[in-house]
Amino acid sequence: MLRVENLHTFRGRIHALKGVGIHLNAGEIFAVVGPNGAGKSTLLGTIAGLYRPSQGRVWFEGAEVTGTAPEELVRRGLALVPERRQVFQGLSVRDNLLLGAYHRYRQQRQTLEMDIEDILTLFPRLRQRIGQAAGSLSGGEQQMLAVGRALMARPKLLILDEPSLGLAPKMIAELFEAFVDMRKSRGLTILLVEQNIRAALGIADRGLVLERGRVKIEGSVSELKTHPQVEAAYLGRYAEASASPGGPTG
Amino acid sequence: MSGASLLQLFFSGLTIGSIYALIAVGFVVTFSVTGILNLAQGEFAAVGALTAASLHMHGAALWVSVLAGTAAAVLLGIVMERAVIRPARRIDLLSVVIITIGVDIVFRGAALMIWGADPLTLAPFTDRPPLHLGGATLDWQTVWTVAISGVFFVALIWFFRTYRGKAVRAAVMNHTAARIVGIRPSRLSFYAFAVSAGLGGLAGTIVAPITGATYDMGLMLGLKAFVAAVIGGLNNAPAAVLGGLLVGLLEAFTAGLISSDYRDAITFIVLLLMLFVRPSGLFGRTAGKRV
Amino acid sequence: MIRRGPLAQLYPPSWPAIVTVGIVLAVIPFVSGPYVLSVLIAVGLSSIVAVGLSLFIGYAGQISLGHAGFYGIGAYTSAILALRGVDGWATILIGMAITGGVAWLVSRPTLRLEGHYLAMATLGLGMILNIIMIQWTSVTGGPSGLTGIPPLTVGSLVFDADWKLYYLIWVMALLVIWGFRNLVHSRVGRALKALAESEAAASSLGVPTARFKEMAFILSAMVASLAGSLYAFYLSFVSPSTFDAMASIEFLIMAIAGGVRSVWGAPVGAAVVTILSQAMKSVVPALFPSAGGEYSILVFGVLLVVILLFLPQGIVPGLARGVLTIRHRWTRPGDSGSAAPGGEG
Amino acid sequence: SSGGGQGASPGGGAPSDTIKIGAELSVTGPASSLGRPERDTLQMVVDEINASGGVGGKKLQLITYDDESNPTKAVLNLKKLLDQDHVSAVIGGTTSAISLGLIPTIEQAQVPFFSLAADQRIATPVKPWVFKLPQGDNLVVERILAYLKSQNITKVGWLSSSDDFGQGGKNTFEALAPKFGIQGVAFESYVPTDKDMIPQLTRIKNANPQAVIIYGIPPGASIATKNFAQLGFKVPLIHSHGIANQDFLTQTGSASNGVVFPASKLLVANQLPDTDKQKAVLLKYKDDFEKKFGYPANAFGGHAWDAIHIVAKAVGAVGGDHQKIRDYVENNTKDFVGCTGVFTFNPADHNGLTKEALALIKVVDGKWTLLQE
Amino acid sequence: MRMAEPLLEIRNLSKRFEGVVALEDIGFTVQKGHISAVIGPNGAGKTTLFNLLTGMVKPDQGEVLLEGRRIDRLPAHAIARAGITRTFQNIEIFQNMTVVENVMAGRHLRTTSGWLTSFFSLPGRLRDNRQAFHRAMELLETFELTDRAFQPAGILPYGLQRMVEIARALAAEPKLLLLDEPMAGLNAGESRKLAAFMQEIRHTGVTILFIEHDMEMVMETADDIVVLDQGKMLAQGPPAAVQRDPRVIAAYLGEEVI
Ligand SMILES: Nc1ncnc2c1ncn2[C@@H]1O[C@H](COP(=O)(O)OP(=O)(O)OP(=O)(O)O)[C@@H](O)[C@H]1O
Ligand SMILES: Nc1ncnc2c1ncn2[C@@H]1O[C@H](COP(=O)(O)OP(=O)(O)OP(=O)(O)O)[C@@H](O)[C@H]1O
Ligand SMILES: [Mg+2]
Ligand SMILES: [Mg+2]
Repeated sequence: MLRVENLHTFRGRIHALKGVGIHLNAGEIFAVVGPNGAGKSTLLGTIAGLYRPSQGRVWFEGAEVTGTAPEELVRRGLALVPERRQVFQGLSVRDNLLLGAYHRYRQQRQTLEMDIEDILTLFPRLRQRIGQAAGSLSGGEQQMLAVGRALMARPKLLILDEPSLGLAPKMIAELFEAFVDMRKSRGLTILLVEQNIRAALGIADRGLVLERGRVKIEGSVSELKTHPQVEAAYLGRYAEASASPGGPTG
Repeated sequence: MSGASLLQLFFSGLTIGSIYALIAVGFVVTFSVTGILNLAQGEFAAVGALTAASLHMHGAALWVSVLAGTAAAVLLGIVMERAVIRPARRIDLLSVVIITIGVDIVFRGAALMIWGADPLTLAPFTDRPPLHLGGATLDWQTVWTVAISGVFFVALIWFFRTYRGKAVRAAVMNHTAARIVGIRPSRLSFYAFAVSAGLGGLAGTIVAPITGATYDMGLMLGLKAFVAAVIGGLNNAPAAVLGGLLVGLLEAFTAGLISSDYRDAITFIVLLLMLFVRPSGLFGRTAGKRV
Repeated sequence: MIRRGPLAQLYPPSWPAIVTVGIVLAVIPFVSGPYVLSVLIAVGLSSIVAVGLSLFIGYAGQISLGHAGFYGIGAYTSAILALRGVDGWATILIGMAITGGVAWLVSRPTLRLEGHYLAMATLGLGMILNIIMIQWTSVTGGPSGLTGIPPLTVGSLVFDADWKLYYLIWVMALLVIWGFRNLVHSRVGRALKALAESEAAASSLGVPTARFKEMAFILSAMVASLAGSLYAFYLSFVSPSTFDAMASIEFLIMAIAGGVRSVWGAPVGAAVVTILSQAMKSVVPALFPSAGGEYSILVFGVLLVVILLFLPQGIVPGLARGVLTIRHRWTRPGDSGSAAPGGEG
Repeated sequence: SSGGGQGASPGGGAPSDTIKIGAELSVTGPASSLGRPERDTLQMVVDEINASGGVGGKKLQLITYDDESNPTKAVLNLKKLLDQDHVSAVIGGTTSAISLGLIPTIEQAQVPFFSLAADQRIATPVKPWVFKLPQGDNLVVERILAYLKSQNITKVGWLSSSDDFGQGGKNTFEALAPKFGIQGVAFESYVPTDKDMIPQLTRIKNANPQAVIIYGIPPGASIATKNFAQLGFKVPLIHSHGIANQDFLTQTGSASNGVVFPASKLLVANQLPDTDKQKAVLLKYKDDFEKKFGYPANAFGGHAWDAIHIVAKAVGAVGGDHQKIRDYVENNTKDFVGCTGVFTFNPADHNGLTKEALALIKVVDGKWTLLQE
Repeated sequence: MRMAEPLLEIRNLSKRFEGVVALEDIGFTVQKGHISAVIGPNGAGKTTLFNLLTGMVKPDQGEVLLEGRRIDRLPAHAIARAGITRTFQNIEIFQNMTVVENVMAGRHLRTTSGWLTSFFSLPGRLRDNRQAFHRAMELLETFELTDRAFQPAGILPYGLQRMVEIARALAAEPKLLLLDEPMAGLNAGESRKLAAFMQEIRHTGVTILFIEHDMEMVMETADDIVVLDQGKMLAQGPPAAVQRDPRVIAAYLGEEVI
């Protein structure tokens, strides 16, 4: 489904990814974890086409998509829930959801109402806020909207950057359950970055630990869960070593 | 002042207001799609007017001249988008505004070189004596101007309610988010410049019979239209039409009733007072932002 | 190399650059003719206005399309009063006081506005001021202005020759630049930058955002007024078209082309814009003998676009970054992909 | 003082067989419809003179700078002409505001200056180094007032542009009208870039004047004329010399029929009686200019024509020295027949025109027609 | 210091937005020296409560008292001066300023140099710069951000931006520190470290009120918990009691308590 090889990405002068490879099978849930600044968001952004890699390649469903723009990738079935939600602040909740289906609006206009209904069932909170400007929603509500909007694209591969961020515990449980359901019912493939490692490893099949732009550990969830370094890693914080070479001297 | 005089002032305000409105709409179209305040907007009007007028003076039929004027502006809009706006995509909006001022200077210089400094004239669209209504006279060209801005008013209300219209608004609210849902902002930007340049060009050809066509006509029109667009609330194209009319009417009534010397000052004071009462434009809504 | 502490690295002292520029400028009259001086005087005057603008735009995050109006208040106050026999220096101070007062009066309602609304409001303010200059004929001389403004004097020193005004104007300009640099690198500067980025966060830290914006506005207006007064004494003539909306826009171009997030951006922008548009007048006809003034304008427009496309942050930050990048390459040869962290020296 | 002490001594750098003349004009910006014909005329005349062997064995070199109608840039241009180009004389100052702005520098540098702008204050009081070519507002306004008086009109409405041109007219009108027993019943103004003057004219109409004077240049003056017709005004419409431009006729069409205004004779050169001294000069200039540049000659170009010829004559006689040129022009310009009029300068008069410099013109069926008084 | 002294007192606080009732009749106190938590489902009104406390939004009704003094009508900057600073759920960092300048900006209230002093570089300017810089560097050191000090804050990863915001709010030496979801975007190890740090802050005499969805951390860190739901107070009390409250479980925690 998705194959990433030797990906290098710069964010400004910072070498954020230093040769990352991932392999995702269809219908799999794959978790990426790692400390702040490990490059997780950069990895997802590079796959989704937001950042251009300096080196390395990405294949999606057998075709190479390295450097393809996000607006193209979503047409091929790849949807991203970005870091910081990025909802359309001035538009209503409903319009945000509708625009999630932008690329299939012309062909599948009839099904949109149904899909919105599904999302409102998953997030009842959004139903109460349906006409409100997205920018005035609470943080958690915006997070729900960002996830809902990505689902509206009916993707084959859903890429989530910290979907649990700002959600209440009950909501997290429900959302992650829904992911599992969707994988079952629609064969949705999910690539997930999470800080809520327990929740993530709870639903994932496989995963990897990213540190300082490199893959530290990779394997099945059971392997990861029992890996001594994972336990250790998430008890302490890592100092940043990938600091800008152009930064302060001295 | 008599009723007829007041009506006359009203017509005058309507004429000038719809001219502002047409150009203001062009401002709003590019702004609400790309977030860029294109200060070269007024020049599209100048180019449209000059092209149409010079063709017409060389014997082309009126409608051909008007179409050609509009087309010339569209072409220029497209060239500007490709050559300048697209490369400037990643840079600070304030710098882009200054870049558009640079483009404005280039357009104006080029127009001066091509058409010279003297005003050109274009025949009125309907060559008939003015209408007489309630003791006041109404020029046919005014009827055209008002009608065309009316058409745009309705069309824009309609467009921004459609799904595409919302996508267009979304694109400027959040570029990244727009791309990840599949909106192609660069394509929108292209169309936006083509359309707003066309609007400006058309506006120029409509104005030309009233005011003549000069290479520097875009400057003042652009500034006034900018004011109209802002008063309407920049993001709201139909409101820009209303903003244009408001500015035009204010100018006419101030000049006619209070003082022509201080007309612009008084107009501005009234507009500013309105802004102070409604800081996000007369018809603008505060963007749904909070902390 | 001077060994600098980390704070000095964040806020390098302003005097070395000021002194260097000052020395260079001090020497110029000895090696050049009066034309160069008059161009540099124009640069100096614009620099003062543009520096104030860049504080208001680049640091406080606001926008003004009306500063030519304040420039004009200074110029007209000096012209009107000096013609009535008031001491020149007093007229400068009175001009600044009046300008400060006007700016203060309008700032309350105006600065509540954001972005384009503020742009429009300040545009309107500038135009209103300009209309007053045009229409209040009995005082301002109307559209053709006032002439015969007596020169500034200090004791027996009369500022009547270009070179004297040149020194006076640049001393003022450097003083203003020095002051604004101090301001930017201070508690006040941090507060301004903070409110520019997030008013909510700035106020949550105790910054009275409205008052700081007002102060930045008033201060930038007052230095514009200072420049205006000096202008009046330099040309001994004022007329309204010098202070119209286009002039405001030109100041804006200078500030932004130079780089609003750098205090040196303003003088560099003023210099580049002024010198470019002057140079065009000789260069373009020399290259294309048949070309008229139209071409100069056109070429100027093209250059402006090109400069900003390639140095979108403005000339000074753009070049500074360029220098950094080159130095970076120089000191660290090889692939930047090497994982070796750390710093030099 | 001698020109030599100025450092701007002519002939210093340049080869001694050319003499440099500076032109500081508003080729672009709001005043460009004045500045362009001025520039073109100057170049044309200089080329002619040089083609026919120059003056006094010397070629003229014209150096033109555009001030974009901006007074500050104008001063910079002037300094450049003086300091870098070392010109022997300066022609320019397209608008009154700019001319007035240049004068302090001119006086200080002591270089002969030939202003192309109309404002009275340029040449009154007389400044040693400043000469002025166009008719002053006083001549124009006096001519209008005399005409109105002859028509027994006492109450007039006034509309002028809010720039130096309109303002100059208005000031002069207010000063002179009482002498002719004429009273202004409404004073209105418009911004030169305005697109519609109906509000102003409506106010004027409500004041019931017996005639209306519009003092401005196209396109504003044209729009006002059209609005005047549109409002169904039945009183005479008087304009200033500001409309003496073919564009005015094209833009106003039938709306300008009946308009009366005083202007340079250039417009009606071919209708002048053969006894008119200027006729030959005007016809030649008009012909040459229109052939060369393909657009109609106008009075502004005419002022430039006069200026450069006066300068050329002086240079031919005394060479490139500032002081000598000035003295020569002041004392030896007698009955010089130019486009604007017949000039006679003397130490008390640096404009040197009489009211014969103006013709009263009426628009009849879309054509300029000389009004016989 | 007596521990049972109320620092902050909230009475009958209500706020609605165009028909949406965000908060209704909220009243509770925060004890001096405590770490208190506000929890509740999404959209319960927690952030709105913080916005009211810090003057970003004005209440429709009700009173807020800090050390017995009413602050609910004060403008935001005056509330900060009174002693409350905060962080933001959606991170309001000064992106184009360097990290250290962000924290120095937090010293605004602890420094005094004004416009004239700054413009003419009177002695106060440099003294304030030095003082703010040293304090900021100290704070960055505690947050292990020293190596990022001279980078623009905007390029920091999400999690570190949170830390910069906390350091910035702390730099003002508030009496009451409000943290809106400080652990969002941190993993368990990072959260734990932050929790430990919050304890340290408390011992320096700063009272903390924080919003958090990470129950494990809340239970471990907080002395008191206030639960909001749909704008109303659902429960208040020590962690153990709140955790067992069936209404809290139903509305917020869900069946399987994480
Ligand atoms: N706009 C930017 N410019 C320069 N560098 C950046 C930018 N954004 C991020 N970085 C750097 O890239 C590196 C990786 O950041 P990234 O956001 O991918 O981390 P992350 O793993 O998602 O962290 P977090 O868990 O905090 O979200 C960091 O060192 C960060 O400082
Ligand atoms: N400016 C506003 N306009 C309209 N509604 C608003 C506004 N601010 C908040 N709300 C609404 O008030 C409710 C409470 O919002 P608040 O941000 O306080 O929730 P919260 O408890 O912080 O939620 P979360 O845990 O998701 O951050 C939400 O439903 C929100 O939509
Ligand atoms: Mg991240
Ligand atoms: Mg919240």
